[in-house]
Amino acid sequence: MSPRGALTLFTVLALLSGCDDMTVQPKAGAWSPEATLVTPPQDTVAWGDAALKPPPLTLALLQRGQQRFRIDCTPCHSELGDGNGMVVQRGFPAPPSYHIDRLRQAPTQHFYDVMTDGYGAMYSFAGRVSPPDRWAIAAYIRALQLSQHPPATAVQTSR
Amino acid sequence: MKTLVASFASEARLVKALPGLRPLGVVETYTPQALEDDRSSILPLVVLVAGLVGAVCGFGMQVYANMIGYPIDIGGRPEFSWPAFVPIAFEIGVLSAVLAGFVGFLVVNRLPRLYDPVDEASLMRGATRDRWCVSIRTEELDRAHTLLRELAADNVEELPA
Amino acid sequence: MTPFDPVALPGSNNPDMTDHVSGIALRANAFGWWRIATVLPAALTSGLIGSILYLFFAGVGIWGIDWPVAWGFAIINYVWWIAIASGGTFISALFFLTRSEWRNSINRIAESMTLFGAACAGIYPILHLGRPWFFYWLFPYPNTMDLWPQFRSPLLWDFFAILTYVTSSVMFWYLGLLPDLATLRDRAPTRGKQVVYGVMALGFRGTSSQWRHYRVLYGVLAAIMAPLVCSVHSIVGLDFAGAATVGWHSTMYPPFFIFGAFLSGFATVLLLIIPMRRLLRLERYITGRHLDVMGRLLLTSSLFVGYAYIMDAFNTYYGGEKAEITMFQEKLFGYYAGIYWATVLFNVLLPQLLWFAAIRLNELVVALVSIGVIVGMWCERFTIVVVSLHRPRLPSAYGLYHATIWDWLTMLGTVGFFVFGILLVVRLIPVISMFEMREILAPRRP
Amino acid sequence: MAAIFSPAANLAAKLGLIGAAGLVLGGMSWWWLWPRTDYVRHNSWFVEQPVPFSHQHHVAGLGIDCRFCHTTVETAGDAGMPPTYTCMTCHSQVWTNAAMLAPVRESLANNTPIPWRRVTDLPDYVYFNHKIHIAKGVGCESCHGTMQDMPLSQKARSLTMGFCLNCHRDPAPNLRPPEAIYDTDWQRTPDTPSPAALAQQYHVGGRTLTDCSICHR
Repeated sequence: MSPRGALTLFTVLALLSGCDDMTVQPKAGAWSPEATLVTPPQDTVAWGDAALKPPPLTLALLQRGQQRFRIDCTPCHSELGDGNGMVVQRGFPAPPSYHIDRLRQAPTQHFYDVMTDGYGAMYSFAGRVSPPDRWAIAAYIRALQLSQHPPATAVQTSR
Repeated sequence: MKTLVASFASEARLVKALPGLRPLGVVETYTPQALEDDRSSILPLVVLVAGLVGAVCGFGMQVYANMIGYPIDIGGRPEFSWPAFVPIAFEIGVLSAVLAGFVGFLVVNRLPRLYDPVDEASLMRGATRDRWCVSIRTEELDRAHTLLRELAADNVEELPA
Repeated sequence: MTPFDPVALPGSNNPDMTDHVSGIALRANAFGWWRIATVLPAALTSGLIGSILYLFFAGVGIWGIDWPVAWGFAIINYVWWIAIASGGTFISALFFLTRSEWRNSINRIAESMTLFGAACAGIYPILHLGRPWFFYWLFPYPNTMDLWPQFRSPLLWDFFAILTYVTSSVMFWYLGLLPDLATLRDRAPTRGKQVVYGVMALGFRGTSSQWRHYRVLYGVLAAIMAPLVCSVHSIVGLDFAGAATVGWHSTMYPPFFIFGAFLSGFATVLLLIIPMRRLLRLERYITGRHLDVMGRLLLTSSLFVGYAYIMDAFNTYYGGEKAEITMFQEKLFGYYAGIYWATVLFNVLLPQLLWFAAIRLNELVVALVSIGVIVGMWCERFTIVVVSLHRPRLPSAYGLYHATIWDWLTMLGTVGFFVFGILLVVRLIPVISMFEMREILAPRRP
Repeated sequence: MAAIFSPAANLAAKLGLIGAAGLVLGGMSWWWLWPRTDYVRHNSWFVEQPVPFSHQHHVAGLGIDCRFCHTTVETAGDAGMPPTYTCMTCHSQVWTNAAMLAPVRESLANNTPIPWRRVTDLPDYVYFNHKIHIAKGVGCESCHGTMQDMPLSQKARSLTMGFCLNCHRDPAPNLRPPEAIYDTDWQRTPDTPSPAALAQQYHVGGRTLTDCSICHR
């Protein structure tokens, strides 16, 4: 190899080696295919996903429920819970309003189960909403129902 | 205006001839060795100032880096750990001094000057070996020739105008 | 040939000297011996390029370094070369300041040695970085990381020291070359050489103003170079002394390293001038006086180094720290003891021959002693780096170091590169500083 | 014998020197500027995606909260890339025949993830945790820009180390009240607590934020 050729090769290799700058390393990121393709074994529940007993009703629980409701539920159910959210206005089949008798009389567990398993056109939210948050949202739905249909005694008291 | 180039066989003769030649016009010497010269040079001052400025800037840079730019605890040392800043300040000072000296040398001598009219004289080729040359830019050509002959110049060459 | 020779033999004169020295550089064809001598260095330099390429491709794992000895050949050779380089500046700058006339005929060699020694040295720390292509991170430039180099570390001081030293050496060397380049320009036989040397001479014509500024500047730069070279090698010593490693953490290191620089630098200059004065017919200008002076200097610096070795042992046992003593015993009697004793033999005992004037003037023996010293200095660096690291404070971390073929290729490659560079200097520029020799040959007398 | 050089050589030498100086200065400016350009940092680059997802439509148009899709942003280091299942929550009913969404339907049918390409990517030697930034009051917009205005996602900030350090050295001006973290239109109002008050409320600040090991672990 001529000296000039060697110099060229040297320069090219030196410059090329600069490309290997460790910004990309052979390790699995949170969403590399190896990580996302892991499916949980049968009959197992992800950590923290086990069914819970309903927690005691507190103001903090309701506030948490309101926050999560506005994230995960309002696109369809709307902030009022009347089933006329933005996505429904764009063509998604309207869910029933929370303020119908069937749902007012349904046990709280019903809302929890719908979030866990889905219902009708509604997909399961088990992967997005953790069990404690499901209870919080369920509690908030109860509060929504109450807000649209207050018992006469409560109205009087507040006066 | 004409330019003459004359060469002398020794330093002594050239030095002896110079006072007589100076009244003729612009006189410049070209010698293989430095002539005795009592005039001073500005370069030591340039080197000193550049060195001091470089050292102060180098020190300032380190102080800035460690106290303002990115103060970070290294082995519990204080942010203003000035003794550790001295070596680099010294090195930067020396670097600027040397570079300033070299650049200053080029500037004060208007170098690089690859071509100069005196190069046309073939006598000049010896000026870097053993000839002690002098160039005289003068109106009084004849007097210069006579004077050079009197002063025992080895060769005299007249530059084409 | 006697120690009382003048620095240029009687009968020398300026025109002859100029013709002879510039004639070497301006030869149309290289000497036969030159062509033969370049073959091996050129091959070794190719080996160096090859091993560097492979290093870039494969990483520093191809070397023998590992825990606990993470500083292997790269650092050994770096310190070895920079010491050799420093020796040249001592001769060209320090002895310029002392107005030692003998220095005028060998300072060009010494400075060229400095240049190529420093170039060889500078390669190593960069290769030693895990990712050499990021070496510029050592430089404080306005980067997008908002980061600064670690200014409190001797290793960074070293970067600045080497940067300054290499730049200043090039400047000093080139400035010293200007009048000689002008001579070559005016004496060049071919148009090509006239143009090349003419451009390099920048238009230096020896006018009164040029000479006036030139002499002043040369003196000032010499006065700067002398402390600079001391700072450079002290900082190299601090690279070691700054670490809390057994055997390194000593205030003696900076002067100890400077002693070593004297020793190896003088030895290398001797090794270069002895064959050169014969091959280039320079006996007239490099005389018995030079050999005698250099021999004395070599002997003196060897005594300095010997003193450092004794102090090293004394401090260890007087200090009484267990880890230090363990490491030192290992140095004397352990796995690498042979290298330590070679150090003592080559650096301290062998140069004692130079007490005798007859030996100082025997070129063959002096050359052999010089080679011994150069090898001995390498052994000293090996002992410092490897022996200290292979016996750290924790016995669980003990380990050995062995160089690989790539270590050796790189090391021999830099030796080849160095010799190649010196041969190029011999071929292309005056090996003797002609304008400074004129001062000796025609002293300025009233 | 004539001179070696012609008078033009002097001009050539001067031009050469000026050229060399210009080259050095130009090189230095280039070195300073080049890494800061949007081109090098890939700022405002549109990345070709399997599906041309519009944050503008989903966030600004429909008012969907960031956390509807990026579910783990409050609880984990990574913000969480939504699985196809999340897309199909709506698109099982809406735009069911759109050709644009074919890869989404395929993905669900074949149980293979959609190969989204990273837009906001940090080097692998940087440790970044969304959870702590959210918990300490840093809004999404600070690093991701105005996602609600992007019909196609693009990188909005340089994300150089200098960018990170700029905030880590003085985080207070970039902090928001908890309720404003996901607010895409949030502006500081007179009622907003001062930066210093927010920093105190979140217990943020101090030299440790610029320790090497905060980001390189």
